[in-house]
Amino acid sequence: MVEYSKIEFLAACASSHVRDGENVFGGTGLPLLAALLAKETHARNINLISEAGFIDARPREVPLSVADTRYYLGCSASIGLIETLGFILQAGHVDVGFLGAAQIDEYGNLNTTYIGPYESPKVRLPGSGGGNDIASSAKRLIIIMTHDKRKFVKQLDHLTSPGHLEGPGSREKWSMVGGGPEVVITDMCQMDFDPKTLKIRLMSVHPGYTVQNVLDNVMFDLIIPNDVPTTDEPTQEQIDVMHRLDPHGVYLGKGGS
Amino acid sequence: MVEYSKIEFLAACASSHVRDGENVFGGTGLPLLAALLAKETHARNINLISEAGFIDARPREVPLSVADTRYYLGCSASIGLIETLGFILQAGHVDVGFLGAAQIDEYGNLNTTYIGPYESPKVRLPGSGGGNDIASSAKRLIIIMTHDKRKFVKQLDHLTSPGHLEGPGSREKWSMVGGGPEVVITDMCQMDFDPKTLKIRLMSVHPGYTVQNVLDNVMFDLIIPNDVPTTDEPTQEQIDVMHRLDPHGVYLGKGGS
Amino acid sequence: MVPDGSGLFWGGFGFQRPPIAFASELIRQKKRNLTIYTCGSEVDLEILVGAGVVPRLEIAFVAIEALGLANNMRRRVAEGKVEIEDYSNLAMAMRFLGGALNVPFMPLRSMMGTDMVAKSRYRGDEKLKVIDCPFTGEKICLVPSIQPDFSIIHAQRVDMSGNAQIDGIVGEDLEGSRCGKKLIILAEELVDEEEIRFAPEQTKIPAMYVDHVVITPFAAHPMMCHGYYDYDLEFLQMFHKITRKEETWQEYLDTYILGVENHTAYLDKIGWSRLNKLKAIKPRGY
Amino acid sequence: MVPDGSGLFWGGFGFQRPPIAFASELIRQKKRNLTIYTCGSEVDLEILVGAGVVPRLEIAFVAIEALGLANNMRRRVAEGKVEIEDYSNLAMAMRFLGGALNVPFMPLRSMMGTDMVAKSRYRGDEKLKVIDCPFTGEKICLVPSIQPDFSIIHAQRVDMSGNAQIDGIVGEDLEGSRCGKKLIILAEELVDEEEIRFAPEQTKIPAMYVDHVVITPFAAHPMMCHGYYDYDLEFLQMFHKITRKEETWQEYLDTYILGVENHTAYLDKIGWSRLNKLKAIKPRGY
Repeated sequence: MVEYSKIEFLAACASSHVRDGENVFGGTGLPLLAALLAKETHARNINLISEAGFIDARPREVPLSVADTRYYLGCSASIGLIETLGFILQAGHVDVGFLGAAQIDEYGNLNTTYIGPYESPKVRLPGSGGGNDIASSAKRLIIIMTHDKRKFVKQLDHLTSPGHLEGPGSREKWSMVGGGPEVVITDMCQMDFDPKTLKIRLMSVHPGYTVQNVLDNVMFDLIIPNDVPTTDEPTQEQIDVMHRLDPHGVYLGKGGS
Repeated sequence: MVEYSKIEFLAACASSHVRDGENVFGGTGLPLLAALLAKETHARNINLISEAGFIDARPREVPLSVADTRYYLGCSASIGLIETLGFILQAGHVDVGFLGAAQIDEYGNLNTTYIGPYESPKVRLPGSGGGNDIASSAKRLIIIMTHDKRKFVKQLDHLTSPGHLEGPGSREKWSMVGGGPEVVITDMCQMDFDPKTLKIRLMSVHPGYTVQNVLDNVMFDLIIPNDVPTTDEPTQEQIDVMHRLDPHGVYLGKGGS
Repeated sequence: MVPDGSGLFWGGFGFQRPPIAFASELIRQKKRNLTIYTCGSEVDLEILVGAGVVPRLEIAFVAIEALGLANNMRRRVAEGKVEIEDYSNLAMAMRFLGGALNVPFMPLRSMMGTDMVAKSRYRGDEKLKVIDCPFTGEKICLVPSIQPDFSIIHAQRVDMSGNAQIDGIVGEDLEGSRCGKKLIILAEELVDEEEIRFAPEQTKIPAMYVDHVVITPFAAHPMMCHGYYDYDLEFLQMFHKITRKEETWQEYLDTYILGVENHTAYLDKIGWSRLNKLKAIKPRGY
Repeated sequence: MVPDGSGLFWGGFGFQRPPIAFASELIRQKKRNLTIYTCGSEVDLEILVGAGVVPRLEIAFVAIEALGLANNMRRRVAEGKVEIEDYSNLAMAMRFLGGALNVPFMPLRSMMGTDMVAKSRYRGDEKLKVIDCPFTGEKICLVPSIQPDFSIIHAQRVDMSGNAQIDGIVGEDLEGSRCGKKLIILAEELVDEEEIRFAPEQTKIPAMYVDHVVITPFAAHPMMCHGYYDYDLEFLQMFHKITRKEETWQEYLDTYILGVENHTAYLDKIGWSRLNKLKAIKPRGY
């Protein structure tokens, strides 16, 4: 049996949503690990783009920053931010973007800016970065989060990046280039969106968790289909590749598994 | 005595209006020859810019095109059009621009697009190119033309590039970045602009011409000051430098002098 | 590949990297009703409008620069066979930048106060708009972005996957290559992927934008390609002279464009000893 | 050189070429009330807000990316001592592009529908405007251009006249370097003019824009400078840890910033054997 940590499960699961040949926005952290894992396994021909300016990147080690020189080695072009976020992303060339968040609501809207009221924030988070741009313009959005009741909220403290906003028609109202969130992956389950209401819907539950576990950790009414399968486990190859990509355990956590 | 052709006189005269250390938009043709002549004589530290993207150019031979590779050799930066016309020119960094025209009116407005009515033009000229941009945004504009009655007209067939438009306040109305035309140089005379009315005013007459010659070749009321000096002649050094810069006589005409 | 009626961003600037081989091929294939978008082009536009391929252009400039007026263009405009919607160079470059950014317009400070604002050939209200800036209140000119059917770009080298490198000035080709719905690259040579990835900063056009690549040596003749060959001044002067009259232009058209099967045959006709003399000397690049 | 109350475009992106030596010097000179404009910065913003130099920022991002939240920023915001006007990365880059182009605004398709449009920290109506496009009728977001008092850029090399070359990614430094009223360059090394003019395409910032140059080796430590040195991961982790508490941050401030006379003394304190180990290996660049 394959041994894996929660983080490894999450990364492996996220990577399975990347299709070969796609233009993928990498970022850093877990999303980047997922994208790199996909590139090293089932999706060797993805075009990995870092918003800082690297195109078709092939980093040998996992970069710690979107601007890390590790992104440069072997990339086919090294340009700038207007190129990646403007010419590529805003023009609709990005197939998949990855985002994390501190809070998500039932339409997949994301908060990465403030916890607490805007007027007197309790916690300043990183902010949008390229997140809002990616959420606005990537064709598909994969959201990765650790599962926690305080993160799956009915009302965001701050709406940083658009999911499906207020539901059907919302993104069209703002002529958004991208299609919005497609899947939300946590260490507990996978969720997608009900095509009619564009609200979050349970898709599969990870081994060791139940539907009830998920429901206990969501503060809105999660749509539960009749049939909720168990998520596939990572393969040994995936675990090995991740350990090779992140030898210092920066993303995977010290100790690896 | 120095021997020179009309064209050589024109180029030498134009070059005298370039001051050392300035950012100069070169173009091609006579304006470029004038700028290069200045750089080789009294204004060695001008920053010669070609709108195609060359910055601080030091061509050894005269380029035939704003994009000629002759502009590249020894330049300090090679970028693009948005850089030169946008970041540099539109942002107000260009001290002097040179323009020629097929027609000019008494406010220094220029036509480089059509002869004849817009609806059924008799002659298609080159068009604006970067001319309108230069006329809009360069701090000072030096206009170089061969002198001909049909070129100094009361009413342009087409207003391509702004001079002082309709006089005082006109450029301010459109928030123009640059100061507009400062001097008009022909093979017959030099003209500047009356500060009050912003209309063309005779400044000096070239050796061999009279004020009456000039008046006979202008179709609007040219302002004539009480004192009209004779323009300085080119030096032998200037003639020699021009012949070296344009050995094939592309700009100077076959035969040189 | 390019259907009649298409709109094309046309790459190159002045004497540098004009895709003349592509223009000749469009003529041989008897394309009609193409619209050209570019800041300025020279020999390529002359042959395209001379041959009746292009009745409409949105450009800032046409001439053979130092050599003089564009004679074919002058005749075709006087005949009423060609319509030009006039913009300035910066305006066109901003229209391509806006197209590349996928926003509907871009602001600029040129053109105001002139007939380029007052008069329109065929776009009418859609040529541009002068507005009061919502932030500062000052006048500002908005030009509509362009996303044409095709972008045609001439680059120095490409690899198998389509990464294209341009040396020397790029003019408006960065923005222009990204604004078209499809991108066709003419390249002087095919190089190994390793060579591209060794100098990724020279990859002005990443493969992800590229739809088709044609390896075409001397694609710009009689114009120049930085680092590869100089312009053919004698030929250029001959070209400019023959375009003064319709008869001599038609002779040229029959001889150098319609009378040759393809670009290789054109180069053979020009003669390789002549072409080899044009080859660039390093490091000067021409 | 930088008066209290100035606005600064702040160069570098993520771990790459942040002008940290300049931030430390601003702190040593006890500057106050500076406003920072940048897409995102990390250690530099942490020390600037931690030391009370910068009460206002217009940014898209602050964190130590992979390492976690910006602790000093978090504390200062919670204390009400720092205000951030939030934009997205593209929005900030477009604001710099607009400033460089000297137009009052730029259009973009992000931010709409979110609290970045609905809420403003201090710019109010001047934060942005969502309009109906006068050409297409669709919604489009206009962001105001920025032309700050200074642009601060960290480059790999300059020549005596100020031509600055940047290797690797440029982030938003091209636009940022051109948008400021004055431009200060921190460079890792001074090179001969010939070297610059041999590769003019690498001159990302021509001398004509440059007002002041400071030759500052290891200006980005503990972050990286492409082709020159890698980040100092151990130091960075230490830094991130000490910023969690005000007391340990104050100790750091006293030791590594206020307690050293200048950048050279800082480097001596870090130790040259440690710094030399960070030096980049060719051709990988880190």
